[in-house]
Amino acid sequence: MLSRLYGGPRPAGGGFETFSWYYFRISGILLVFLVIGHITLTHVTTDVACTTYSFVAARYANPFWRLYDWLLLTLGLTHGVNGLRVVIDDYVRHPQARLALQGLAAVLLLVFFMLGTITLITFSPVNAAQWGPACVGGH
Amino acid sequence: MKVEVRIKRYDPERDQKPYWSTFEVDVEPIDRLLDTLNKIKWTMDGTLTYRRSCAHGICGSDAMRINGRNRLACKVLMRDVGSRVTVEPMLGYPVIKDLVVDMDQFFEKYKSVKPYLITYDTEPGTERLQSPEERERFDEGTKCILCGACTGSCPSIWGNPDWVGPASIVNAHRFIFDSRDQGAAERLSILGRKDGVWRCRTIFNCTDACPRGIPVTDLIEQVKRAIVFNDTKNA
Amino acid sequence: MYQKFDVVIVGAGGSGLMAAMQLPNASVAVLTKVYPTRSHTGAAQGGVAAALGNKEEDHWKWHMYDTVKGGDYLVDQTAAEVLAREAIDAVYELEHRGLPFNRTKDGRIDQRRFGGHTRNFGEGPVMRSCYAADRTGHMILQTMYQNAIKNQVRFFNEYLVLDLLINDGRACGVVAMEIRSGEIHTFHAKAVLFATGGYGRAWRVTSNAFACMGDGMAIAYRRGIPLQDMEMYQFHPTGLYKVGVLLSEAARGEGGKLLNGKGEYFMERYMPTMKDLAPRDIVSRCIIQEIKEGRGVKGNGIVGDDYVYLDVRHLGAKTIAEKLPDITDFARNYLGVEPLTEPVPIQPTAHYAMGGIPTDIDGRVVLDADWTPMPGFYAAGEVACVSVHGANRLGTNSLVDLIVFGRRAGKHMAKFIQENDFVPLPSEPEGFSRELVSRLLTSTGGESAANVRSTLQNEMNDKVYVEREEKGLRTALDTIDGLQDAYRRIQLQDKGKNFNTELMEAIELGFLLDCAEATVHGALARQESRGAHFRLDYPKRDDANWLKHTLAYRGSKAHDVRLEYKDVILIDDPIFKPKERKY
Amino acid sequence: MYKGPSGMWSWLLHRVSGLGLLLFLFIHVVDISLLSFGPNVYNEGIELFDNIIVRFLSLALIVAVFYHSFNGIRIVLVDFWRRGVKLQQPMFIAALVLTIIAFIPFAYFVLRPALPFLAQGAYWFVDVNAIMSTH
Ligand SMILES: Cc1cc2nc3c(=O)[nH]c(=O)nc-3n(C[C@H](O)[C@H](O)[C@H](O)COP(=O)(O)OP(=O)(O)OC[C@H]3O[C@@H](n4cnc5c(N)ncnc54)[C@H](O)[C@@H]3O)c2cc1C
Ligand code: HEM
Ligand code: SF4
Ligand code: F3S
Ligand code: FES
Repeated sequence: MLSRLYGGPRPAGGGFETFSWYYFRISGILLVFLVIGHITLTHVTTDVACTTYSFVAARYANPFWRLYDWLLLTLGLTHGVNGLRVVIDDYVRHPQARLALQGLAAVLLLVFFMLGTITLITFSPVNAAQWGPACVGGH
Repeated sequence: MKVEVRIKRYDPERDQKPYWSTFEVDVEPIDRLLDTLNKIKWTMDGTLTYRRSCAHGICGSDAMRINGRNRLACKVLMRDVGSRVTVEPMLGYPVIKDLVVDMDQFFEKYKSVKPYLITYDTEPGTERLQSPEERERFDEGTKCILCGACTGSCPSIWGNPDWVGPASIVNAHRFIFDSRDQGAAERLSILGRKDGVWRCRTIFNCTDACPRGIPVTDLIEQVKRAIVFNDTKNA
Repeated sequence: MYQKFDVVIVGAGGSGLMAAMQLPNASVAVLTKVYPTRSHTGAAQGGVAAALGNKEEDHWKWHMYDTVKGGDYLVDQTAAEVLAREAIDAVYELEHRGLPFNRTKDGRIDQRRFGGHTRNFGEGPVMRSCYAADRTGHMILQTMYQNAIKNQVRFFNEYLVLDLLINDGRACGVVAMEIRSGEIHTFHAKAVLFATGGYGRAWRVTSNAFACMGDGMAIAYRRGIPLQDMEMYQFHPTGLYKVGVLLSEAARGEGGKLLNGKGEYFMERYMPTMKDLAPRDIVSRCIIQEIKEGRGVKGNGIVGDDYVYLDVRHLGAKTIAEKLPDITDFARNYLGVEPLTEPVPIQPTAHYAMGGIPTDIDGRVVLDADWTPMPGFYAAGEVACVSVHGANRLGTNSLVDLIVFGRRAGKHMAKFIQENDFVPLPSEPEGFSRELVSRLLTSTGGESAANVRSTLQNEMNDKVYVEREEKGLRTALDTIDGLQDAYRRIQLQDKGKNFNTELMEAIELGFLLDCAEATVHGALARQESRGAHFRLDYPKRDDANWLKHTLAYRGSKAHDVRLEYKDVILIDDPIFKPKERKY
Repeated sequence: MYKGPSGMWSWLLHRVSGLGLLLFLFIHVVDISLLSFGPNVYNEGIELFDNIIVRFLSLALIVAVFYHSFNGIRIVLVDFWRRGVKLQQPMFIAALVLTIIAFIPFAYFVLRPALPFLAQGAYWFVDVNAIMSTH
């Protein structure tokens, strides 16, 4: 049956759009867990006001959390910027403008990815005495 | 009963920009909206322009935006539209005049998905065999009358006129899943491109708009799966 | 603008597209006033007849017999033979081109019964109608259009053809108006095919599309070509009341019955054996009889008292939902009637022109009783009269006509353009058309086209309907004469060039008036009753005097049409000898 | 806009929430990068999040996350689950309901530190004199 259906020329590979569509779904499902985990951590188990330097430093002592956050960063950025690309494709008709905006999206992706990655890798906490308060604000 | 009909008008020959005309018409509750338009054209304003032919929902001429949704004017009854009805040309197509839109692009896209039987075998002396189940597999798509209501209802096309649109996919589906056809791979590769099926963001307006009750989004999703899994059997 | 093609085909319905398919190596232009897929062929529901014998034994000769008898012997029997014989191959061709027929369990094309189709020369019903659900015509149209795309046929969509160009007795092109720009174009060709469909819009209650305005017939008629058997116009018994939308014969095939205002299933009284499944002309007449004798339905809130019911309530929800979805849909949608619990109001609806432009079995248009062809001019489909339908067409035989004779005309044209060169265009080819358009655009006569049209439609519905008589027909003729005068005074509100549908409707109305005129003349002259033509004043068929075709030639006005007669072709076989038509 | 109960609102919300999340992600990467500048700079940055207005913005962020997640799952189901297409509407409603259900506890935790302040605000809303007298 299949050989009959595909008797003609074979498809020209999946193509980028196919990949993009697939990627949305896979990265999305992973993100569900990562993002919800992340906001639970920063809003429920700890109040935002207490996600201070000391909180981060304690957490990043364990490389697992660095990896966790890096995954969140990478998946979120690629997923989100890919979404931005699609939106630009949908609404910007002028070819040059579209190219420019998509270029900008690519640059944003690169810049934020680098910035985030560098921060995650290079972060090494200063002396614990200088970590500052456990929480900020008046609570 | 008396009805107020608001119609969006535009004649590029005379008008700078579109405007609204309002007509007070006396109608029967079981009149079709098409009858009402005819009444306006024949007795009130001869310049009102729209397409129509069969008058019973089979030729696909008179798809238009009626109270904000794409419908065939010949399938909408006056008793169902309320005492004020707003009629506009479909979105997503260039307007030629009043309710008449340019369908050339629509048909070009339709043609681009190779909507015809592709076979490489020699024809038998009598009919090709096909089981009733194989025939049933692609039945929905064969109902399409190419009215364009689905494509014009899709927000993706409002922003991006290059998108191939739901109607073309429905018609590609009709052949991709026909057991006699051998062109599935060609069509899937066309539909897998940038302006192919992936522009569909499962908005479902098309399914709401289709006057033939075709589950348009469902068929599109089947084509997506056929591409992703490179397989038409389990899609 | 001027363009040149080997072949110009006017009309993109089943017949036009089937012809286009036969010309792969020629330059072909298909002109159509609506997008091809909007053609009226798409409305056909029932099926297409061919003696494939997939379900039970069948033979093309049986099909031929049914066709001849169904047409009340006004059928050219050689043509009926071609129809029945070639239907088989034509249906296979459709299947090969992709038409999704319903299938039998063993994978062959499924077939079902239809009115008037019988086994062994009338012994009992036979399953001969090949079908694709309840949308066979739609599938034929779609399939043919798809193949036209595959073969890259050149379409000129939304071009309204206005005139046929003839030079030196040969057809050499057409003139058309591009609806979108109002521009006039000349198409020069070696061969021209008219496949423009019927003219059901001449009646108020009709199953036909707004586009069925008799364009092709009238254009030919204006150019001196006769129209044949125009008095033979079929009224389908089960049109939805007032709207005319067709409720397929399948309803009665499944057991639906006609009911009068007194609650009687009256067909049993008229046709004790076939009852509701008698041929269309007969059933329509019985309905009219009931209404005339005061047994129509009165004042139940809808309007008027000139209809009867189609009753399917006893079939049960399941059968109705599965087998008759369209009927339910139409009745609910257009009359607000629920067929499961209420009978559906119906009345005979103008449906099909048996007559038209006379042709031979190769689609060549013939000019007189001696079968003189006009070289280069062809016609096929409902616009043509090969005379396979005679005085009454059987259900499913029109689609066969389209594909068989569309195909033959295409093949003959392929040969013709090989053997012949272009003839030059006549001088001022666009003169007539330009004058037609500019007269309508500049007229200040104050007459409304809509008025003229509705007067014509009412008159035809009242006097040139299922039953006719001399007095009514004469009045109708006077009315048409008056309307033709009024037509010259028509004034338009829309004077623009861009997509002027008011102009288009007015031009079409002119065509319609011409077709109506020929119809009334033919009906007035034919002093007998045969098939769809029932004269109250001559209720008997009269083979001695009237076993012949009418040819109507246009005169200068409605009253002076010239009629000639042409013999019906009979073959030398006792089975096909005209005899009384009993079911 | 197209009228009628289709999937258009779900798509529009999905798009807007996705873009909103992306915007937030950009900001978030910047504020995290402040870590490299030592505790003081970073903590100053964090202080911003304690602001009452920003706390409400976080609520919007949380709604966006939940809606986008649940609707994202709905989209995936429509794509890969054959019955998904028929159930898209109930699933949309489900996504909305789940968003609200998941949102309530989060809203509580996010706003809890601000509760006294908020209570005061509510008070003030009811009775200006009451506030006057507490000062
Ligand atoms: C409701 C209904 C149901 C039917 N069911 C059946 C059935 O079950 N079985 C059966 O056998 N038959 C059936 N018939 C009859 C059959 O469908 C028609 O007779 C047949 O389809 C006519 O086809 P055609 O190709 O001749 O013309 P059409 O399909 O009518 O096409 C005419 C074409 O000509 C073009 N045209 C016309 N005038 C011009 C002009 N001036 N310039 C340019 N283009 C022009 C039009 O644009 C169109 O493309 C049914 C008919 C109706 C109304
Ligand atoms: C939390 C889990 C997430 C899931 C399940 C998810 C799922 C999805 C899916 C399936 C799509 C594709 C929509 C389509 O093709 O129609 C999508 C689009 C998108 N997502 Fe997410 N996503 C998630 C998180 C995020 C995050 C964190 C961001 C921001 C950084 C984001 C930004 C976007 C954007 C901008 C789009 C494009 C919107 C569009 O094209 O309409 N998503 N998401
Ligand atoms: S799928 Fe439905 S809405 Fe779309 S063109 Fe076909 S019939 Fe019209
Ligand atoms: S409306 Fe458009 S986005 Fe897809 S589901 Fe229909 S084509
Ligand atoms: S007029 Fe044919 S679909 Fe409405």
